[in-house]
Amino acid sequence: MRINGKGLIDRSTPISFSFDGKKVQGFQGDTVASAALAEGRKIFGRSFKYHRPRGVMTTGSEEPNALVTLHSGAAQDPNMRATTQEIFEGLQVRGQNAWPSVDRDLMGVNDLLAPFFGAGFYYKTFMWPGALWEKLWEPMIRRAAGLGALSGEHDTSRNEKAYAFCDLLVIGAGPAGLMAALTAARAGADVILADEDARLGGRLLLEDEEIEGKPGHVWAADVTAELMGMDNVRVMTRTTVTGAFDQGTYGALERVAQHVAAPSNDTPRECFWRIVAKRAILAAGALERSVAFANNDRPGIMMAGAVRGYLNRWGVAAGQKVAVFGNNDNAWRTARDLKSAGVDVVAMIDSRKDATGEGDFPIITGGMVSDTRGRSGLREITVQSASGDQKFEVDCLGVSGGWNPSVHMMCHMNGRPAWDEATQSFLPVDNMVPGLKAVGSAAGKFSTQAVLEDAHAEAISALLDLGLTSADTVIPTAEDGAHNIEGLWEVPHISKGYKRAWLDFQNDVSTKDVRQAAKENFASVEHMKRYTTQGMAPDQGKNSNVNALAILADATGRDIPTTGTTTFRPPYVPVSLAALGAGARGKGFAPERFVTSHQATVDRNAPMIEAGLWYRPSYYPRPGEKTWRDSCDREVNMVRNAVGVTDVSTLGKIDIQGPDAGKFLDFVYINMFSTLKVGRVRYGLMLREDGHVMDDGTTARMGENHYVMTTTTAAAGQVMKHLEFVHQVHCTDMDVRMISTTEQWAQFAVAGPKSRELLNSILDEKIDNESWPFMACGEVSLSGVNGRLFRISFSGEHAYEIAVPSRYGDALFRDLVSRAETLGGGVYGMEALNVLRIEKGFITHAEIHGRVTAFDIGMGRMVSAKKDCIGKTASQRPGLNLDEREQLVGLKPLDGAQQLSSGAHLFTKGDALTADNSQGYVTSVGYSTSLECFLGMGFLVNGRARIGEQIQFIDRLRDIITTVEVVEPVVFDPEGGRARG
Amino acid sequence: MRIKCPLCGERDRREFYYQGAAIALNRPAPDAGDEAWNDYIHNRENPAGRTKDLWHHEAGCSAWLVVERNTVTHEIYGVELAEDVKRGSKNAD
Amino acid sequence: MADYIAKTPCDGLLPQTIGSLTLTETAVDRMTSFMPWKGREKTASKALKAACGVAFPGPNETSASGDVQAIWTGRGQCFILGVELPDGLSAEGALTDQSDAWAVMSLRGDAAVDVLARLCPVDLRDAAFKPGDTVRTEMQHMMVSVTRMDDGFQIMVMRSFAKTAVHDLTETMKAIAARA
Amino acid sequence: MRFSAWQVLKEGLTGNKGWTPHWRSPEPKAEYDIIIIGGGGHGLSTAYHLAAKYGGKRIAVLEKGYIGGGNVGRNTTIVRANYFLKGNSEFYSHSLKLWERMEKDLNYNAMHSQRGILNLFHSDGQRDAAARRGNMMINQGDDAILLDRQGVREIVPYLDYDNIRFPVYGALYHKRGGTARHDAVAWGYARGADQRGVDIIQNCEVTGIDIENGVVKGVQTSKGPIKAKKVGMVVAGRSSQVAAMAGMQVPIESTVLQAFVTEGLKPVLDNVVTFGMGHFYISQSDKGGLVFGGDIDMYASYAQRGNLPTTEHVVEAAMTLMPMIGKAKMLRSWGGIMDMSPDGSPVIDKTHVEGLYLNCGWNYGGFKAVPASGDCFAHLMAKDEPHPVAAKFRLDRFRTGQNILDEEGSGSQHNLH
Repeated sequence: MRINGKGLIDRSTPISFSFDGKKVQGFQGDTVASAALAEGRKIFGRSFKYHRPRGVMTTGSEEPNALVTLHSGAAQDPNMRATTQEIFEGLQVRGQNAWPSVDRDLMGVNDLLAPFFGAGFYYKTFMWPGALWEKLWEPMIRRAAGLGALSGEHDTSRNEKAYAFCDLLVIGAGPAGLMAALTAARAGADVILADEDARLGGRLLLEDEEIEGKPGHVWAADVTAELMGMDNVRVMTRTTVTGAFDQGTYGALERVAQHVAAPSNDTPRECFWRIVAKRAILAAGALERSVAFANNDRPGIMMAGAVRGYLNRWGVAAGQKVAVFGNNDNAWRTARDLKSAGVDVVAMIDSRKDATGEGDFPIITGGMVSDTRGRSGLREITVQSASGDQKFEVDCLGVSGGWNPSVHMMCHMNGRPAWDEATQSFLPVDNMVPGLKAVGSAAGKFSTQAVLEDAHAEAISALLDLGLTSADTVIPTAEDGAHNIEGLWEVPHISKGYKRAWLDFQNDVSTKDVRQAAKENFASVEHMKRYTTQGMAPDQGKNSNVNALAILADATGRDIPTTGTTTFRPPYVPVSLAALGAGARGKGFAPERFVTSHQATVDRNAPMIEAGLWYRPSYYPRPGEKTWRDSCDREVNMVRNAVGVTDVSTLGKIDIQGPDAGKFLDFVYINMFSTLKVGRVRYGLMLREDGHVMDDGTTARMGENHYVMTTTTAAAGQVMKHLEFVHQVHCTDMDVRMISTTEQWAQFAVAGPKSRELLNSILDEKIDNESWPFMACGEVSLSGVNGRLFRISFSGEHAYEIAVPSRYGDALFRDLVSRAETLGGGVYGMEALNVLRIEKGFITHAEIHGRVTAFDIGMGRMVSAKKDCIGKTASQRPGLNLDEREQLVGLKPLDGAQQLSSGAHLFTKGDALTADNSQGYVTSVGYSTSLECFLGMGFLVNGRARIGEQIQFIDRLRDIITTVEVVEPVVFDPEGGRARG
Repeated sequence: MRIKCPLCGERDRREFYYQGAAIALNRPAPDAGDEAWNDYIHNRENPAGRTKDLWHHEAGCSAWLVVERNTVTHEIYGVELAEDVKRGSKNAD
Repeated sequence: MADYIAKTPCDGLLPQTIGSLTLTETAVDRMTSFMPWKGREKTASKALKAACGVAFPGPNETSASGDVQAIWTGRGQCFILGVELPDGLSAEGALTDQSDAWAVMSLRGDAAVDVLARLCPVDLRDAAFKPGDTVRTEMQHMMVSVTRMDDGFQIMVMRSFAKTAVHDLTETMKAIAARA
Repeated sequence: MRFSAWQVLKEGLTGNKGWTPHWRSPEPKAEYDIIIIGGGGHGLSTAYHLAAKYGGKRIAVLEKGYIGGGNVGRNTTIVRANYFLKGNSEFYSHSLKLWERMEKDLNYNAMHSQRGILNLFHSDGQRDAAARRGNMMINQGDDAILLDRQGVREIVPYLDYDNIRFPVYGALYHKRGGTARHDAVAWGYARGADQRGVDIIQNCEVTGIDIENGVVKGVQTSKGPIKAKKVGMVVAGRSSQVAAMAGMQVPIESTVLQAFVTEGLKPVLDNVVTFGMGHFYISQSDKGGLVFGGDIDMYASYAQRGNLPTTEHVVEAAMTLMPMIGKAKMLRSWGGIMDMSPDGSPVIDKTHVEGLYLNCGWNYGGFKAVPASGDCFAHLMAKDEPHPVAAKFRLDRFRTGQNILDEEGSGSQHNLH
């Protein structure tokens, strides 16, 4: 029911939306909860386990009950808080975890079985018969559990992430936050003020009180206006700071467009901020807690502060006959505010015998609500007091068990707050989070005047840390009432029958569950939590943890401080994964890298494969070719018989210069490079310090003090980092400089008997075998473009790699390919490249997969005895040099038509196919057009001594079971004459 | 987590690559024996508290850094260029 | 003989204007990395100044003279743009051609800083990052060099990342424009 | 008390007044035959197996805090036997078999659920590696199926098959893999051990290990000295500190592994899905929360909390792989201390001190190992010889280079895993 003249809503702007298909009429400034409450809605949700009807309980993001689903289709958004969701025209709201609706939920039958569903019941049953757990019981539990539902469709919303930096981050813009921000901003500090509400003011918007002689919300609006006008202040509304991380980093979620009816496609829905602050102030206020009494969860039972909050901010009376039940002075405000707004206050019930509040309504001191009635909405309460039990007809009950300072963020670094008897609450202690200080109600200050004074003082202290002096900021005068409280956690049961007093409304944890847990020796607070699921629901125990802790303390005969607390962990409020993972959907997860020939390759319809963020062509189909094998076989033949061209720019290239460059390379590679002649190229193998192979590649000596190293595509970054490490940590005395030139050069392999013929058609100076013998390198010129030419071969053919500055890459690639085609050759892809190298026994990272040594791949003798190098000592460990290690071999099927598969395992003939008997495995296979059969490479126990042996080749996953002969890794042109010719 | 690179200033952890304990600075001689090498490559003090480790400012200036910090609180006490540490003394600790 | 046509890294991708933001490519003719030899940092800087008028910039700094710009790009390293360095300079440090290795872009417009605040984890507030200041950092997992100009930001990513970088920048520009 | 549906029914009808402690809380005795340091999953499992299988008597488990408070209570609950290397393969195969009978053995429902695990692959090379691994699993007697893209699509239709950065080529499908209710595993073993006479002593911190002439004599604790003939250190997360009490330096670095859970959601994800290219794995708990994780935070830490770059990376992986997850909301994150060994595999071995045994180095895969780790460590402690399936988990493999168990091939050096 709306109360005329109350509330901060704009009654001139009506807005309608739907709740479970029914139209709701609200106003600008309403939330889903306030508008629906105004129209008399009682049930907002169903509880998790027993499907009990639940009403709205709070006004904030801590709301445990009023969780709803917004929108439908791909935009469907489950578990949204009705208490914070602003309404807009056409908004669709649906109740959840209920069938057919929250008002009439057939799952409510669960509640009847509650005696059997107590704490930890599932650990004790469903064990027999075993098969039924996964088939019957577990699916039943899974279907009943959960809250809202995902749509199952791809999320298509746009979200973003951002970084911000400031001197002072103020978290929360209630009286404390506003005061702190104002004090710091006036002193010139760079301030970020973040609040989860759309409007600043916090509790001032929910209370009827004055600051500086004007209504609190007016003071808040005035301060907001001043802050908004300052260049050094960034006000972030609808922004919840979610976590405190190391060195002053905070996470924050900004809801950018969730309150907008039709945002543009480019408008982000949410933005996840990383805010770096030199200092921070936590002004997050306090959250009111309930009291456990029988049936304290009926719709219509709310927090006392929420009842008056709905009245003062939204002009909504949550009931027509309202009672208030509390254990502290603050609760009385609700009765007074309601009364002055003309609402019937049935009773003010205070558990304290000596409570001294006044008001024009019936007052019961020393009384407690002990039971309630009303299945789908509160109808009656029972109050026990010295004068016996009294029953009152009410439709709303405001409850206040006191206030818990919002210390959550202070605990994000494992700090534990301390129990304070006076306020009956946990308060932050010093240095829980470096640089973060709690102020105001978050620090246990409960009068507005005390809050303002505390915030002002802490802001000045923060300014001192920042090296700033405060300008004159006068602390305004405000409400300064007492905040007396007497702990009350549970009203003793007096009525007979099976009745439960609820703690965690969301997870349906009652005081019985906590006591049972204690009885079963889940006496540690962490055990109790995990056994009962207390505090593990979406509110993470914000509403109930302290109460549950008090019950556990009582059940185990300890006091609250001894019993301890559980840990609060980030995020403070749930954060959508779309926001946290913004930008990653689709291709955004990792950058894409493109070579200069990419477009030309795409133009030729080559399927692309991914290689270390790069895209490389798999094969280049030609008309009439039906399978990739057709294309691959043709490309292999082309290289073997004419000339092929392929882009090898993705291989890492590192420019290494300096007087000590050769010496440096000697220390990095197992073999010698200082002895390499200028104008020559050498194959090198580098190890990790643990003695296993890191990477391989060729390194060219371009000048006396100038080398160009190539790495594999996958390891380029790792090798660069490694070289920097070796230089900066082990070889600081060496005068050597290095920089990646991978991107500077577009580099193409030109391979095949006609490779020189092709090159001579484009080089400004012709080459021959004398000027460019095998493994020669140097500078060349092509139509005036300076390039580099390396005579190296990964195919076993007479071959070169030619490099030009990348700006010419596209042009040169197209030219090379068309010239190759006129010579009967053409472009080839990774499939053909793979076959060519398998025929030659050349390794890739399929073979040097991290577990192999130089010994394993037959390069043990390359380790130079003349010098130390990275990994040398570790590679000499006895276990890395045993004959029984798996060694690199070639594999050839006995049956020429037999297909081989990579991933197969090898077994000695006659051995049973058990894991124990496995003799090795297959790393690479390809179809050799030259030998007209499949070839494989793999690792075999003592393989080098077993050349010629027939062994079992077993791929049970793909049902390829055959016999192969162990051969040398190189099977094509073993003498290497073709590359030298 | 933020690390103050001596060259670039304070930067987000995401710009850095982590290598491990700063024992890596003290590479034994090739003939130091298998215990020395086993200690160098594998065995670690792994303190719960103050430690020194090696980081690489990979997305920044490419410097290798020795970071002195606390493994329990994540407080950072100081950051030096690894090459300066290496030149300054034989031992990193 | 063929006539090889040069292509810039952002060929076909830029310029783009979104709202009041513009992203353009800066064509680079010559860009050379210069890394002074061990112990020659001071003489190298003098020699550089003598050769092309700019001193070796300190960390996070640039130096400029006419069309020549020196951008600090990392430990003991700077890039010299806009001039061909004399070979003789190699006596003072390692020279490596980087002219084709980077995509160089300029982002201009009032909200340019907001665009970068969504992509780079560094403090780019006016007070912390003035015209002429430079940083090496990352942009959506790509290594990047960002330099503040008088009227915007110069952004360099490695050439092969050009398409991704342009995509990330323009998508962010759209989101910023939509918020305005 | 024996747990059963009847018991739950009976108690339900009589006000749930008859439940008794799942384990006792005894004061420590002056002397035990065997002391297990560490009341986590592995320690409790060790004590259970010693008492239930190897005839151990007079056994105590000493726990610094509350039992199950370490990694067994903060992980992503995945149970699998899908290893490639000899040494690992037989061990995890054994462990999975123990999982399959655990609930019967313990009379405790740990909600072990063989929902199936799909390890996705994204290139031909990764398919080959998956096949190599799958063949080993089959050779070991476990199950594996190599699915192609369409096969994956039929089981997990909600992945992004059209626009993902790393296209799904297929998956290695391990049907017997799944999840379990992590806390219940610790509690079940604790109850089982307690029923067999093991003293579980909580809030009892070991502060020293008494060694005389190279022989272990007992331990010093916050509750006083306790004598023992044999002492087992099972304190992954604190291995370096406890081993140091015996003068040992172990090949362990401690790092943070974060895990995450969303708010409860109606069933949407039936299997466990792992996305190697993105370091991401996910399942849905029986309560409806999506439980997921990724790579370690990559720095030495005992803080039991992580930082945003890793969190964001994990969620970015989720968004590229399964964008339908976008509207799920992260409810809680937490961090465990990972006992990282150089090669990514554990140590179950004797030490240089007679009667002192070491169980450590579980990296980020200790949960699924809980049953076999306990069985094998109990075997070693009871018989002084390694259990056949854990014979390769030797401490000296790093010194000798023999049987290094680098499953991922990322190197047998720290911080490469």
